[in-house]
Order: sequence, then C-alpha cells, then structure tokens
Amino acid sequence: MKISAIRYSFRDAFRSFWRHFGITVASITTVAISLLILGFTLLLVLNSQYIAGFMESQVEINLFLREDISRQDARAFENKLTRIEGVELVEFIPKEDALKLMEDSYGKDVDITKALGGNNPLPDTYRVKVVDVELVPQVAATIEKYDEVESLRYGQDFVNRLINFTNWLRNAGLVVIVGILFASLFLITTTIRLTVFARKKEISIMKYVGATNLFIRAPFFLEGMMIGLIGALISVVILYLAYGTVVNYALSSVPFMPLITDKTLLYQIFGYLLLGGTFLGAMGSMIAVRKYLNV
Amino acid sequence: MKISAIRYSFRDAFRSFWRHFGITVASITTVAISLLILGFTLLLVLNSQYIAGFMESQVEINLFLREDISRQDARAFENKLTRIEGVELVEFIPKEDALKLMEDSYGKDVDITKALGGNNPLPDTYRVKVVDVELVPQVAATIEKYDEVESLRYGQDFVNRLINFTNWLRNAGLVVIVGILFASLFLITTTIRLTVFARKKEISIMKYVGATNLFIRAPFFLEGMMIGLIGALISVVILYLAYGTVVNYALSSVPFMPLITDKTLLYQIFGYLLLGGTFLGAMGSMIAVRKYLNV
Amino acid sequence: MIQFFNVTKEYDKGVIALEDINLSINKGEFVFLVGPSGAGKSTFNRLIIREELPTQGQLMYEGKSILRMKKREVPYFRRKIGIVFQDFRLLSDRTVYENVAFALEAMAAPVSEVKYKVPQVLEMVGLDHKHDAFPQELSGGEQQRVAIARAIVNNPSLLIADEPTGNLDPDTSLEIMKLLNNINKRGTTIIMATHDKDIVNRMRKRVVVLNKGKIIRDVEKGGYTDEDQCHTLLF
Amino acid sequence: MIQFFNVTKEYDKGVIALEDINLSINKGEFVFLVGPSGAGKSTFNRLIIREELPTQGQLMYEGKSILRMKKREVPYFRRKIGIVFQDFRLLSDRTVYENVAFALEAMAAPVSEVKYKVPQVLEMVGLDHKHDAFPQELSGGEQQRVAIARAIVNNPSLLIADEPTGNLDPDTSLEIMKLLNNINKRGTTIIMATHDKDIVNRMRKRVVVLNKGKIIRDVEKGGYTDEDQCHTLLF
Ligand SMILES: Nc1ncnc2c1ncn2[C@@H]1O[C@H](COP(=O)(O)OP(=O)(O)OP(=O)(O)O)[C@@H](O)[C@H]1O
Ligand SMILES: Nc1ncnc2c1ncn2[C@@H]1O[C@H](COP(=O)(O)OP(=O)(O)OP(=O)(O)O)[C@@H](O)[C@H]1O
Ligand SMILES: [Mg+2]
Ligand SMILES: [Mg+2]
Repeated sequence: MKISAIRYSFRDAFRSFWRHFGITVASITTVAISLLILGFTLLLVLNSQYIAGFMESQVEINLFLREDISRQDARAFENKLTRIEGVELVEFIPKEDALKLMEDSYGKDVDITKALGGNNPLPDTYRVKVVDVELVPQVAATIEKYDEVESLRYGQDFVNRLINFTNWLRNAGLVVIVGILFASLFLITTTIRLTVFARKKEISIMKYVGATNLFIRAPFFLEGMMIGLIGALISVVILYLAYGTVVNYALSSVPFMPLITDKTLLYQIFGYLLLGGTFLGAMGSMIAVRKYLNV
Repeated sequence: MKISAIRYSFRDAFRSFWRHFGITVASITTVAISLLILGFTLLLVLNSQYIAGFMESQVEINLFLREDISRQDARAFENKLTRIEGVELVEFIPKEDALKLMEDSYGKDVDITKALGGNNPLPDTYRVKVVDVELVPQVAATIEKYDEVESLRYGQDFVNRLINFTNWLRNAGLVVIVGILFASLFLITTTIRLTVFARKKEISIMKYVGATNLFIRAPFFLEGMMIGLIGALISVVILYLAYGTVVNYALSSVPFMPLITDKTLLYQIFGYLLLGGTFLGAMGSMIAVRKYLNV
Repeated sequence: MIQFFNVTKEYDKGVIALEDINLSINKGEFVFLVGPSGAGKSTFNRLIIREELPTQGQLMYEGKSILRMKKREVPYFRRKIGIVFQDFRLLSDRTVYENVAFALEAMAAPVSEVKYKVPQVLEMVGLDHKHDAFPQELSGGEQQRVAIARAIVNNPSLLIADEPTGNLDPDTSLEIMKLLNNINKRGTTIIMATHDKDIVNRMRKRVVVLNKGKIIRDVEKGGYTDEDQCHTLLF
Repeated sequence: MIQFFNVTKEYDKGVIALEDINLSINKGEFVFLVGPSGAGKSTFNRLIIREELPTQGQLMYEGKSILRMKKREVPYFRRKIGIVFQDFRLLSDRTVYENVAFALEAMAAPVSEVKYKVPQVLEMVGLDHKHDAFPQELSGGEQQRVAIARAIVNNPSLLIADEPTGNLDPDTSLEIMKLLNNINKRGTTIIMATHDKDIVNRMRKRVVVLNKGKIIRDVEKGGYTDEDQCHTLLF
C-alpha cells in the first residue's frame, strides 16, 4: 500500500467513526458489555477455583501415636514424616495440648481435666498437611505402616467429597468460560456485522469505482480496531474498579474468604481482554466487509 | 385498526421475517445468547444462595446441662427449649452417646472409655437448631439464662463469618443479576435497533406514502415479538437441557451438594425469560422504529 | 386547492431553495413546474406533502393550513395525494406488486380492491409482466413506472410528479403523459416538475418557471421557454 | 477497444436482457445507446464494467477477455473506466468533494493531485459551491452532476454514462454534452445511454439502437429514430 493510501485509511476510519456516531457508540457498548461479562466470568471462575484450592489446602491428616512412644521418639518421628513424598507440613500436638483443645470445645464450664483426675486418655498427635489433596489417601496409607502410629484420621468421606466437588468446579468453570467466550465472540462480531450491513451499498459503490479490496477494507479494519480497543478499555476499567470494590468489601466483611488479589494475574486478564477486543473488532469488520466486496 | 390492516400486519411481519433471513437469524441468536447468559446467571445466583441457606441451616447450638440435673428433668427441659421463639428442632444427646461420639473421632484404636475407668466427664447435651442463623446469638442468650444449663457453644466465630459470607453472597448475587439484566436488555435492544436501522429508508418511504405510525409499527411489533419469542425459546430449551445435565452430573459426583431441583422454580424462571424475551423483542423494535417515523 | 403565501424555504446550511413564493393552484389544474437544476422544484413539492416545513410563509391545502396540521393527521392528508418521487423511493424488500399494493393497504383498502386495482394500474404503465420483480431487478425506466403506478393507484385528488419521465424514452413518456392527461381529465389536480421541453410544449398547460428559488414566469397554456410560447404545436 | 461476440445476458428469473449481441467499439468513438425502457442499455454497460457476467458469448476490452479477468485485476480495470450510473451511486456518508476525491484516492493519487483536480471538475459541472454538501442535500440534477464529476475526474480512457442528463434541464444538459464532447475529443471513448432525442439528433454521433435485448440499428452520425436520420441539424 502506498503512503497516500495508508493516510487515506486512517482519515477515513476516523471520519466514519464520527459520522456514524450512533452506530459507533452502540458497537463500542456491545464490545464493552460482552468483554465485561467475559472478564467477570473469568474472575469468578478463577476465584472459585482459588477458593477450592484453598479448601483443599486445609485438609490435614490427624495421626495418633502409640501410647508407649516416648516424647523423644515422638519428636524424632517428625523427620520420618517430612521425608514422605507429598508431605508439606507437619505439626506436633502433645497430648496435654490435645486435652486442652478438647476441653475448650465444651466451653469453659465443663472441667474434663478434673473429671479425669489428672489422667489424660488422649494420645500425642501429628497434624500432617499434604501438597495435593489427591495425595492424601496415599500418604495416609504410607504413614499408617509406621510402627509408631496407633491410628490416623483424615475424614476420608470429606476428602472424597472435596475432591469430587473441586473437580466438578474445575470442569464446570471450564465449560462456562468456553461458553461465555463463544457468546461474547458471537455478540461482538454480530454487532459489527450489522453495522457493516448498514453500509453494504457504500462498499459495493467503492468497488464499482475501482477501489481494491485492500483499500476498502483498511479503514474498516482500523475502525473495527478502534471500536474493539475502546470497548475493551471500558470493560477493563470497569472490571478493575468493580473487582477492587468487591475484593475490598469481601475482605472487610468476610475476611477469611480467600480471593485473588495477585495484580499480575489481573493485569494478564486485562491484557488478554484488550488484545481480544481489538482483534475481534478488527477481524469482525474485515470479515463482515468481505461479504459485500464480491461485486 | 381495521381487520384488513391487522391481516396485513401479520402477513408483513412474516414476510419481513423471511426476507431478511440473515438479520432475523442474527437477532434471534443474540436474543438467545443474552437470555442464556441471564438465565444461567439467575440459576447460578439462586443455587449459590440455596447452598448458603443450606449451610446456614446446618448451624446448631450445643447446650450442655448441669451435672446435677436428673435424666428425667433433662428430658423435661426439651419442652422449655422448643417453646423459645426461633427454635426449630431440638435433639437430646445423653452423656453416654456424647462420649461415644468423642471416642469415635479419635479412631477405633484409642479407648478413652477404658482410660476413664468407667467415669464419664461429659455432660448431657442438647443440639438446638434455629430457624434463621441470624437468630442464633439471641436464642443462645435466652437459653443461657435457664438454670438447667451449665454452658453452651455455637461457634460464635463461625456463625458470624457465615452470616457475613451469606449476606455478602446475597448482595453480590443481586448486583450481578441486576448487572446482567441490564446487559442483556442492552444487547437485545441494540441488535434490534441495528436491524431496524438497516430498514430506516423503507420506514420513511412508508410514511411518505400515507401510512400511519400504527400501521408501520404493527408489523415491526409482531416481527420483534417473534424474534424475541423464538430467541427466548431457544435459550430456555438450552438452559433446561444444560441445567438438567449439570444437576445430574453434580448429584452423581458431588451428591452432598444442595442444588435447586424444584421444577416449579425452574419453570417460573423459564416463564420470565420467555415473557421478557418476547417483550423486549416487541418493544425494542417498536421503539427503534419510532425514531424513523418522524417524517 | 393549493395556496402559497410568501413561502420561503431555507435549508440547514443557509441554502435558500425557495424565496417568497406566492402561487395558487386550482382544483383540476395541470401545472408544469420547470426551471434549471437546483431551482427549487422538488422543494416546492416537498413543502406541499409536508416532507419539509417552510421557514417562512403560509401554505394552504383546500383552505386548511398545511403547517398547522397535527402530526397524526399527516398520513391521512398524504393519502389524498399521489406522489412520484424524483428518486422513486420504492420499498426495496417488496416486489413491484407489493410496492403498489402498499399504497392501498396503508389506507386499509379491502383485499378485493387491492387485487382488482393493482394489476390494472400495472397494466396502465406497461409493467403487468414484472409484478413479481424486486425494484433492484428493474431497469431505471421500469422503476420509474412502478413509482407512477403507486402514485395513481388510489385515485388521489392531487398528483405530484417529480420528473416522472426522466428515465423514460420518448414513446413511453408519451404514453405516460396520455395517462396523466386522462387522470387530470377525471378531476385530479396535477403538479409535474419536468425538464422535458417536448412534453411541456406539446401539452400546452399552465407552466410555472422557477429560477434560483423564485417564480420568474407563470403562464397558462405555456411553453418551456419564452420563445416556445410563440409557436404552437411544433410537432 | 470493446468487442461483443454473441453476447447473451439472462437474469435470474429467465429475463433475457441482451440476446446475441455482436458489436465493436473503437478507441475514441462516441456511441449513443438508445432504445425503449427495459431494452437492455444498462445491462450492456454493466457487462462492460464487469458488474454482471454474460450468460453466453465473449467480451473483449483492448484485446483482452473481460470474462477471464482475474478478480484482483477488476479494480485496476475499472479505474480506466469512468462510470456515471443511472442511479448515481454516490456515497451517502461523504460530501460532494469527498465523493469525487474518492475516485482519485482509490487509485492512490497523490494528495496534491486530489486537491488540484477535484475543485476543477466540480467547477466543470457547475457545483463548485456545493462541495461540502452531502448527496441527500442536493437536488436530483446536482446529484447527477456529482456522479459525472466523479466519472471524469481520473481522465478515464473509457467513459460509460448511463442516462447522464435524465435529471438535467436542457441548458445544463447542453453544457454537460459540450463537456463530454471535449473529453471525447481529447481521446476518451464514450458510451452514453440516453433517452434524449434532442441531444442524439444534435450531436450526430454513432447511434446503436437496442430493442428487447437486440441491436436493431447501428449507424454512424445517426439520429434518434429512422426519420431523424433524414433531417440534418434541425436546431
Ligand atoms: N436537504 C437539503 N439540505 C440542504 N440543501 C438542500 C437540501 N435539499 C435541497 N437543497 C438545495 O436546495 C436547492 C433546491 O433543490 P431542489 O431539489 O428543490 O431543486 P430542483 O429544482 O428539484 O432541482 P433538480 O431539477 O436538479 O431536481 C438546491 O440548491 C439544493 O442543493
Ligand atoms: N438484476 C436483474 N434481475 C432481473 N432482471 C433484470 C435485472 N436487471 C435488469 N433486469 C431486466 O432486464 C431488462 C433490461 O434492463 P436494463 O436495465 O438493461 O434496461 P435499460 O435499457 O437500461 O432500461 P431503462 O432505459 O429503463 O433504464 C429489463 O427488462 C429489466 O427488468
Ligand atoms: Mg428536483
Ligand atoms: Mg437503464
């Protein structure tokens, strides 16, 4: 393309951007809304999976040592535990602390220690955290084989449920994101197609007057890009402000809720939205124009 | 309107439905996608609130009786409890059962009963369920005043968190639904506006030839209604099948997850979607036409 | 039937299309509106059908002000007028038949009347064989004749024809002029903007000449120019 | 320059617009295409600019087949041709100036050329004062002249004008014909479809008469009809 043609393309893109202002606004808003829904869904799914991951990370194996194990041996056992593959963290709870914890759970007025007359029927305990919840049964099986272990407990039922649930959540999230991705893709391209449709006569006239396909498409490409970019920018700004508000509100009223506050990930999502919006706008109008070029 | 005009309106609506088939398909799909997103969001929010409600309903007050209360008096106390406002369900757990439960939680190998030498330091317990989680602290305060009560426990921390979380969820859900509602409203009306825009010349011609506004609008109204209705039908069918699949899959892999399977509610949502789609389609095109009638 | 009182029309960008027009057209008249390109002929017509409102002055149709007409009365007013637009203004998504039928359907004519009249006028303009074609599938002259058919189908009491023979060959033009003449004889007032010298000179009707928005000549049984005035029936 | 070999064009619904046309037009010729409404004049032009493809036959432009032209060559081919469409085909979202400039911009003419040439041709057609108006703000004749200006601005070697004076008064028509004649004298081949008897008879150029898709007459220095053939220069 010659310089003059490139200059023309930019001039024409801006001209048409302003001259069809109603249409421009409508398509920018559609792009913004579609990407807003997409971005919102992405954040929702990512956060729910983050929460799922957090819940999984809370799972621990409670391991009760045999009564005849000395305190020293008990502490030494920790080394063996940490060396097991998949074990992430190990915490020792001496039987005294275990009794205290149990007593606390009945409220301050029930004095179990007194009732026991100085006896403590509870065992020394280890709390073991595993890197991946899926490894818990396996790690538990390994631990159970040690002589020092009297019994262990990790809520088999609960862990199974949790694994099922988080897997389900991951699959559902994926399906939802893919669905919304296609939906926003369709919404953006349809709107842009309709705006081009309103100008189909103009396109064919240009062709009759001797304009090449490239020459006709270039301004549409640029205009589509502008519309996509501006729409995406609006969605990103709204998303940024809204997510900030939601997270702040959540952290203040539900402080224990694990939410993604990692800026890098957010910026990454925003980057994809900007790129995707611009790309869809440009491609959408290019493809829409093609339909009317064949004259 | 005369009979002939009504007949004309229907004929013309169908004619234009088929003659602008590309546009018809595009707008039906947009309506379907928008309502799909709306319906999907509705189901998601309703289910998450259903789950929140389920979690709340799991909250219970554990109430420990004084040791000197006879078993008979203990059982008689149940009447007093049930009469407290806000109490939904009361379950008595004799101290023997309480011990058994505690023992179970340490695994079968830790024999606390033996260690206690027949003694049981645990008190008789009542589990009290309250109709609304928000009432828990109040009910707990009432109960605490009774002489029979030694102490009680209801996980004040957890309940507060839960209340915060479910309130947050309700607000967030409402915001999301309102947001998506407006988004789909905008998407549907914009698409319909753009399709009418492509026919603005035709509309002004009709006006010049002596057609009344009503006469011009009636076919657009009917066509918009058809597009809205068909789009809504598609979204409802997809939603129905998809929700069925999701619920089945969830119930088979995460059987404990509480999900709405109440058909009445579903049908109600579907009804609203159908009504909303038809209404938006009809109104959207009516309003869009008005803009070009003023000649 | 139609009166212009000091009518001035200025368009948006300061273009004065008509200036201080005073004119009266009687029921049953046949008026040729001639003048160079851009003289204001189409604007004159647009004012009558209330497509545009004058910037100044008063406009009467059958004794009533066109300007003070209520919005919802406009369609009923327009139904009394048949209009052939210079740019045709056919409905591009309707066939020839449907385009002509629309003028009748819009005034809620019974189906039987539509079925009887539309083929009739299509035959009058020589397009009976094209009733299923869409406007884009017609030649320029054929489109023009569809526009004429639509304008006359509901027996208007006033027919405004803006350059109705611009895309027609002389023979077909003659046919159309005969048709208009017959319609005029049956009582329809006709205002026809035209550039066709031959037609104007041949018909010997009232001629109003516009130039730069002003009436510069208005003669009964006139010719296209002053000279044409002298010779009678050259052809 | 242009050759038609047994060209037949049948439109979708079995309408035969042109039938077995054989014709040759030489470089520098001025050809009037006349014939009744629907005779196939516009179709003839459409075939040359490859807006439509013939159903049968062969079509040559400067010795090369128009039919076998590659798609991407079509724009470059069209740039050599100036076209005045019967329905104008102006870009409705561009001003008069921009419409005319577009024909130059499309062939990547330098900005200086655009700035120099566009006002020049606008003056030629008498529209220098309307360069900022949009097509909808112009009278019929003004729109037509914009279409003419756009067609001649890039000095085409072939000018196809489909009824370019249909909306012009006789005086303006004469101006435009003088303009076309000058362009023709400078070497541009011109094909003009027209219904204007006066112009055809006055110019005494080659006349090709079409009727129902067939060439029924093809004479050098002809008149609009056979009789017009006899008298020379009536006016
Ligand atoms: N919508 C508009 N906005 C601005 N100016 C206009 C508009 N319509 C017409 N004009 C201008 O008003 C003047 C008169 O236009 P009009 O269409 O009445 O002329 P006309 O006599 O019909 O010409 P023609 O014979 O070429 O059709 C012209 O100069 C034209 O440019
Ligand atoms: N796209 C089309 N589809 C079907 N038929 C068509 C199409 N275009 C033109 N025709 C028909 O082909 C015939 C020739 O049309 P054409 O436009 O070539 O006539 P013309 O000589 O230019 O007439 P006019 O002087 O009225 O402009 C007409 O009968 C017309 O109805
Ligand atoms: Mg005019
Ligand atoms: Mg033609």
